[in-house]
Amino acid sequence: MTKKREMIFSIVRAALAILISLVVAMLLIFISADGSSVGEKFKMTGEALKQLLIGPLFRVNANGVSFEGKRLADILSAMIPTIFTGLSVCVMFSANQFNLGSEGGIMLGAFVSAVVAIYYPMPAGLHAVMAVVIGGAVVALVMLVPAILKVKLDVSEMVCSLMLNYVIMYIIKYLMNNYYADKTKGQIQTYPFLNSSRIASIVNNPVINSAKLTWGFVIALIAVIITGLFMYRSRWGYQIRMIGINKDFSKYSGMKVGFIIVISQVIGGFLAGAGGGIEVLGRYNTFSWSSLPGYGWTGITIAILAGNNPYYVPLAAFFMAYLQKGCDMMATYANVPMQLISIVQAVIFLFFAAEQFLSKYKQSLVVKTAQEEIAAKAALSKEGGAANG
Amino acid sequence: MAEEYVVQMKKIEKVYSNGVAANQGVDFNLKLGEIHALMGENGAGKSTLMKMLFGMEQPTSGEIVINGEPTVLSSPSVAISKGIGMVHQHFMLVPSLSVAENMVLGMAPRKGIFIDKAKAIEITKENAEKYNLHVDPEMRVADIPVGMKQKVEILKALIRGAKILILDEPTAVLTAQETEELFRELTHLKQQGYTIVFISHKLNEIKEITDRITIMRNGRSMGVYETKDVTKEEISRLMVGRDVVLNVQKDEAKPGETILSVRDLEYLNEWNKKMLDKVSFDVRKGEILGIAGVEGNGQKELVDMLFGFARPMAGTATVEGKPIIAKGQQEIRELGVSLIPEDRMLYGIAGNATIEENFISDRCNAKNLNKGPLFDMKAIHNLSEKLVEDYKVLCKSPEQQVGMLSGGNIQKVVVAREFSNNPKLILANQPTRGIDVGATEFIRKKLVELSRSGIAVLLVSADLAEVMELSDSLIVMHNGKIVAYFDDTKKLSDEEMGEYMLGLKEMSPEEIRRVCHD
Amino acid sequence: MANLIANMLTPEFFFSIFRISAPIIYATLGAIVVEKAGFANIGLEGLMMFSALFGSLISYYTQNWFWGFIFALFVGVVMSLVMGFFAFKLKTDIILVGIAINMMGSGGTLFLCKVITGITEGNTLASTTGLVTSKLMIPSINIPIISSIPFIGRVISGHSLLTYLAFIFCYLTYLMLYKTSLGLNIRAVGENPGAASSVGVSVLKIKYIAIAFSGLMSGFGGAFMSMSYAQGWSLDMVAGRGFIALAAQAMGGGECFGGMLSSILFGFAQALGIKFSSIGVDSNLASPIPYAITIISLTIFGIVNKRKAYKK
Amino acid sequence: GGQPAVTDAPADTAEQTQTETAETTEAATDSAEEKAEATGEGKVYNIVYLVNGNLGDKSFFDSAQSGLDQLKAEGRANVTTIEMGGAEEDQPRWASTLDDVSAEGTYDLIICGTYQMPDYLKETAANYPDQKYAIFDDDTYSGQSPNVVNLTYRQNEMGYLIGVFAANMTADTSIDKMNDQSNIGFVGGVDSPVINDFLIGFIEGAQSVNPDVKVDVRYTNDYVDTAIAKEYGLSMINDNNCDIIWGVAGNAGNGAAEAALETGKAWFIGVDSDQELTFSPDLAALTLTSGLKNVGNSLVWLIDEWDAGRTHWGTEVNLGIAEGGVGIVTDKNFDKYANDETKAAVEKAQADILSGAIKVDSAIGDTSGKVDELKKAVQP
Ligand SMILES: Nc1ncnc2c1ncn2[C@@H]1O[C@H](COP(=O)(O)OP(=O)(O)OP(=O)(O)O)[C@@H](O)[C@H]1O
Ligand SMILES: Nc1ncnc2c1ncn2[C@@H]1O[C@H](COP(=O)(O)OP(=O)(O)OP(=O)(O)O)[C@@H](O)[C@H]1O
Ligand SMILES: [Mg+2]
Ligand SMILES: [Mg+2]
Repeated sequence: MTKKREMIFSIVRAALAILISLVVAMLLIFISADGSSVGEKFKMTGEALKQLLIGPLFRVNANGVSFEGKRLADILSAMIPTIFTGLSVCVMFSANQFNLGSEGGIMLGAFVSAVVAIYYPMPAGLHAVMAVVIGGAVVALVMLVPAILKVKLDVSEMVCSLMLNYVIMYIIKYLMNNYYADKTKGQIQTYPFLNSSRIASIVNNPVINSAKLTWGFVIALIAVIITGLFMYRSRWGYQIRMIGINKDFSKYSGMKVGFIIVISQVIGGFLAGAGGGIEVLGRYNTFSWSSLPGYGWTGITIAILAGNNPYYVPLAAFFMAYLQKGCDMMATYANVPMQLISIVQAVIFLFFAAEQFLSKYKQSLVVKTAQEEIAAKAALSKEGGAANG
Repeated sequence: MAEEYVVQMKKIEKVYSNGVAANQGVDFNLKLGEIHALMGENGAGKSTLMKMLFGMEQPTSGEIVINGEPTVLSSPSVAISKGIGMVHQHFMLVPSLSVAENMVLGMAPRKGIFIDKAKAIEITKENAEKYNLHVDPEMRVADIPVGMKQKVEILKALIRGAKILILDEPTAVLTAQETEELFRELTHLKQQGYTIVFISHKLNEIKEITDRITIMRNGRSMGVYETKDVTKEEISRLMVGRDVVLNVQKDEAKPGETILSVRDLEYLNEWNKKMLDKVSFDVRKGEILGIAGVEGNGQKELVDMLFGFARPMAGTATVEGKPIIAKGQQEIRELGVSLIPEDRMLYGIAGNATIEENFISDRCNAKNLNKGPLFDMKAIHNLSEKLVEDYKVLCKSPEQQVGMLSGGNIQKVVVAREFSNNPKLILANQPTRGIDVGATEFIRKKLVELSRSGIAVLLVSADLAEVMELSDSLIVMHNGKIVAYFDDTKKLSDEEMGEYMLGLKEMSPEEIRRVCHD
Repeated sequence: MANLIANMLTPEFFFSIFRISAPIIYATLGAIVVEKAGFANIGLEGLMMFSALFGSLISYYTQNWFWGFIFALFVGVVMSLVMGFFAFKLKTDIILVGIAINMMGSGGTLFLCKVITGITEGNTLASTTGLVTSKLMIPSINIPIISSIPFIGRVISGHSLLTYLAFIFCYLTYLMLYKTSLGLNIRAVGENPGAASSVGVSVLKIKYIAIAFSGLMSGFGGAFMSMSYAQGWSLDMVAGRGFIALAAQAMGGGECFGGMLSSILFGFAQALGIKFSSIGVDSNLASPIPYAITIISLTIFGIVNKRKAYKK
Repeated sequence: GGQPAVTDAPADTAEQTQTETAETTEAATDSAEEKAEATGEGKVYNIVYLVNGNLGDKSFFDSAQSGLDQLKAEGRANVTTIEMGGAEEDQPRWASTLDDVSAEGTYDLIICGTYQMPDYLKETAANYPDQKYAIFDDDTYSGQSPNVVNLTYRQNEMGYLIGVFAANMTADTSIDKMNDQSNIGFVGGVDSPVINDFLIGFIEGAQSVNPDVKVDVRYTNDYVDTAIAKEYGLSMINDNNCDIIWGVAGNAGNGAAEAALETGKAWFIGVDSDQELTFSPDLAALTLTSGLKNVGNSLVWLIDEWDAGRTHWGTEVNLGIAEGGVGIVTDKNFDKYANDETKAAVEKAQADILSGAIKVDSAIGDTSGKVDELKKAVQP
């Protein structure tokens, strides 16, 4: 297919996928809307739709529609942890390692960074960097467990990392309860981070500040570029991808397969851990997560939507964050119950990620292009023949 | 006129979802009771055409008429119900299941709600008897030799009542004897009124067994011929579009010092069968040492051993004096060893990666391809463009996915990589298996060229003609042992070789010892 | 410590192992069959949530546990077929489908519960615990003669019907996989779909059957959770058992018997954790025991397998 | 009053204001203009309630909602409730939703709750100084934001009453299921200061009746795994002979009630709302009483006060037994099963707390490790 046709198809497909899922979503909203008359229900559904689609960026009310920088900041800031887990999953899945440890990884990274941020004073700036790096490094080390077990003993990394998530969570809870909790507080939380470790906001406006759009976002984008270069322009990343495609081939080619598999998970762990550190140091004053945060699963979704390509991760993360914000807006302004949102979200990305969706249309485009090519070739050879003769 | 054809495929077009137009207006007919050859270069669209006849792929346009009735073959089960059976180019067997289970898959005999295993075995035995294709019903498919696998495939089709049998390169993996046996059976089937489509790249076979030939090139039919009316040379020209040299010209070898030295290798497989029995030989600079033998006599194990995929129980192997046993592939490659693997899809390529990425897999750490922490993309592009050109890889661009190339072009990618990394020793295991005459010619020429430039080549091939023609000297393996050594292949006859290969004759240890040049 | 051992040598302890294992066994069987068919279903957790909810709701509406139970199975199967539709028909990544179903299984079930009870009860309920009484629970069964054997009787007899069924299903699933033509087809499709389709087996159909089977098993597991283990459905009550099943599947080498043993090992570890808490051990230390044991035993199996392979 | 404050609204009295911490009372003296706007019966308040979790917990989120529902039904307020989810991943949304509704500027009052919210609230409240906020069940930054009122509840006092009650009941072997040992159980959600605040009162109350009482303490580690709570309940009953279990673990706590039902050897005590009313009949039948945390009432009270021209912005209102912020259910099963002695003991405990004769320790802000010591001391 030509590049142009391919692009048109992608756009049409995405638009239709979203349209269908919106219809399904609106149907659900319509059914559950507690208006008394059908007309009222319609109105509420329309309101919900408006909030879902443009609410994430615009304030919609009686006074009309106005752009809200704060909401954009919210969306961008929500992308910070998911870009990191998305990248983490990209690297590991590229090596065909279904390591689900980003979930525990981001929690552990957050915790370790928090401990560094609270107990080890350092000069401002350096402190944040060290906290995040140490957080990432610890998770990288922990990821050695599934990685080495996989390489040496052929233990399923998926199962091992899944179990490891729970072990990490409980150990953190234990440590928090017994050693790190600030007992003067009602919930289990640490003492506040030292100021030197905080990650500053990009925009200095008190309202937008509360969105916590920190320099972490810029770091996340830099991480995208570095990971992209790493995966597509460096020999390590190349080997990771080749191993993911065909392990036997890689071994035969002389790659140190076991080592690279370990490396991929260590890097995945580092990214998740660093993401955790950046998230807590940027967004919170204390560490208070008491269960797995869910960013790991979102990361998997993002990596799959991005086709394991780091460069597409920010796009996928934006899509997820926008969707999330739209759903929040529905909950806030359109009275749509918050739990419906998980259904709406699931439906939307199910369709969005459906590969075969509109396959017939795609095939017809493919055929058309191929036929055009053949015709063009035939014409060319005829011309050539005429010229020769 | 329509009546005399059991199958008519009219103006068949097939565009795959990746945009490859594999068939472009192909017409193909089968007469009742004939053996019909389908020939063409790798990627000409033979398998594609047959897959559509078997309902595995759907034509983009065109019509299929079976026994005079226009038919839509929407799935293999429809094709099976129309009496069509297919033996695929690559095995379609479930390795962990037994022969009998594979045989009855999808139509298992039952006792109550359970499978009647005894009945399945009985059915298998009966049919094996009936068609004279001997298989062991209770063995796991993973454990049986390739020859038997091929028989299982053919029986599978016959058991399902196929009257039209499509055989996609069935002889690619068979020994001469097995091929003979198969041909006898095919002739037998033909006499019983079966119609057979026979795909092969081996011209001798085509001439020997088929009645008519359809030749394909570039997704189009180049016409239908009575086999007896066309010569091998004409067929080749029709397929390739130019004259093909069927015999490789080569100069006298001038062997230099020993590169690979193997001494007393012994190996037991998982089932404690002795696969290598005190194997010793040397390969010298500038010579091609061939290993002949019926497949399954230790050749695969030997190559595995030399490339670090398995460890011997005893014995040594050195390259220029440095041991390679129990070394990793990377270290072995660093010593200057290249391997053309037997199974190109499994080891030779990463199918979803680009051609370019497949070219650099063995040298991704090389200094000249890296600039600091990153690849030197320009150097890589240059390398791959050069290789595509030198090795005549038919592709749109080096950025194309390797997996979408046809078999022959995939093999060229492998060969290009393995030949271009300055090897001292090339292990070539079945380098031309299942690829067309054009590509075969090209690869053989390259191999000779390299050896004459001073590279040691160890050639393993099940194709007797190939080993005899290419090798400067030759050993024969039987039951894991070297049973003969010939320092000159010119005077050899096929019959003599056959006797050694089947273990009917064996040279004395002293005579064999001559292959060790120390 | 003495206390701990005394507490462990009670019939209740062994009884509890079976009870804890039962829902995991069901999910594990589901995981095993889809694995044999060549893919992974990480949505077992969500499927169980749906079955748990509807089992408990329908038993309340019909005032009959049996119909609730049947409906739980039905919902499990229907939801799994929806998963299949996306995964096989629309080719959405199967992992993503699993994640989606888990998302719905969490918030979505709560939404459904609120909407449905809002319609039928007049006020929205966030759990069904207030609706179901013990007579709507799946009954327990006292086995006549065995129950009178001193210690063993109290371990083996008196379990929920579904606990016994869990173990029976281990055997039935094994029979299905290895003795019936359906099982043969499932294994063939999982190992070499090309081979299966080339002999006319519909790969698509077999995959649907496999995922529906996992839905059925999730139905049993979900019904167990809300109609036997707990009295009624509440948010996130499956609490990771669907994931544990994936571990049990791997630990058991993908076979029914091994999966069953792994589930029991997991049940044992959890029961042990509970006993630890009875002598005052911090539950945050006791809770990860089952997960850690899974990793450790996977490691041990890995070493054993390696040894075996090496010997050869 | 001497009677236990049960479900009756927390009082029609102005007494409550006395409980405000002295140093912050000045914050209540707002500008005259604002006061004029704030006062006046008949005003319909625009209220938004942000739930950083899900409704349906049968606990304080629901309790708050019921209070707001009451206001709505009485035509005194328009109420919008937004559920924001309780997972870690939802936390960013808590902050942004809080911001969003504040920016909207159309609400008279924004209500949120729990110890998880103060950080966000502090920041937002500073950004929107004209917006009024109420946060319940949290005292982290009490008095620090002039536009926020903190509503807190002395669950330790409530725990004390439950402890007194349970220790008396378990000693009375004439009651069905009660064994001759004085072992009682506590299933907590997570090992956190708030939950331990219930616990510390519970233990101290029980010890006041019987110094040798044993309290088996377990935590489910989340608020959702009913099955694990049931296993804990079964273990308490079977291993440690507990005959009364207090479930303080949200929905999961019900598992303990089911354990009691299944074994037929123990009773259950509910928490936060009257669980005898929300349980199915068979579970309700073995629920002896419930400890109440009347968040809803406190919100109604807040509006009453506002109507009356008394505002509490910038202060903490701490609601104990005296104010009806917490209490114990004394009708139904309590009345049916408790003997006169027990009833008298509970009543006396209540009176003593009210009079200040008994001072119940708190786990919140306790850094001395008292809770752990106590737990060890009563470990069966
Ligand atoms: N599933 C597929 N998807 C996309 N392209 C394909 C597919 N199968 C084959 N092709 C392409 O279609 C063309 C024809 O392939 P086909 O396998 O029919 O050739 P062939 O004549 O059988 O070659 P060979 O002799 O190497 O087997 C080739 O270019 C091949 O790359
Ligand atoms: N308890 C079990 N759980 C899981 N898989 C099993 C179990 N027992 C056997 N198997 C596997 O099932 C397959 C078939 O087992 P089966 O017992 O039917 O073999 P068999 O009795 O040797 O066969 P046959 O009856 O043909 O001789 C084997 O691959 C075996 O490894
Ligand atoms: Mg082919
Ligand atoms: Mg007692």
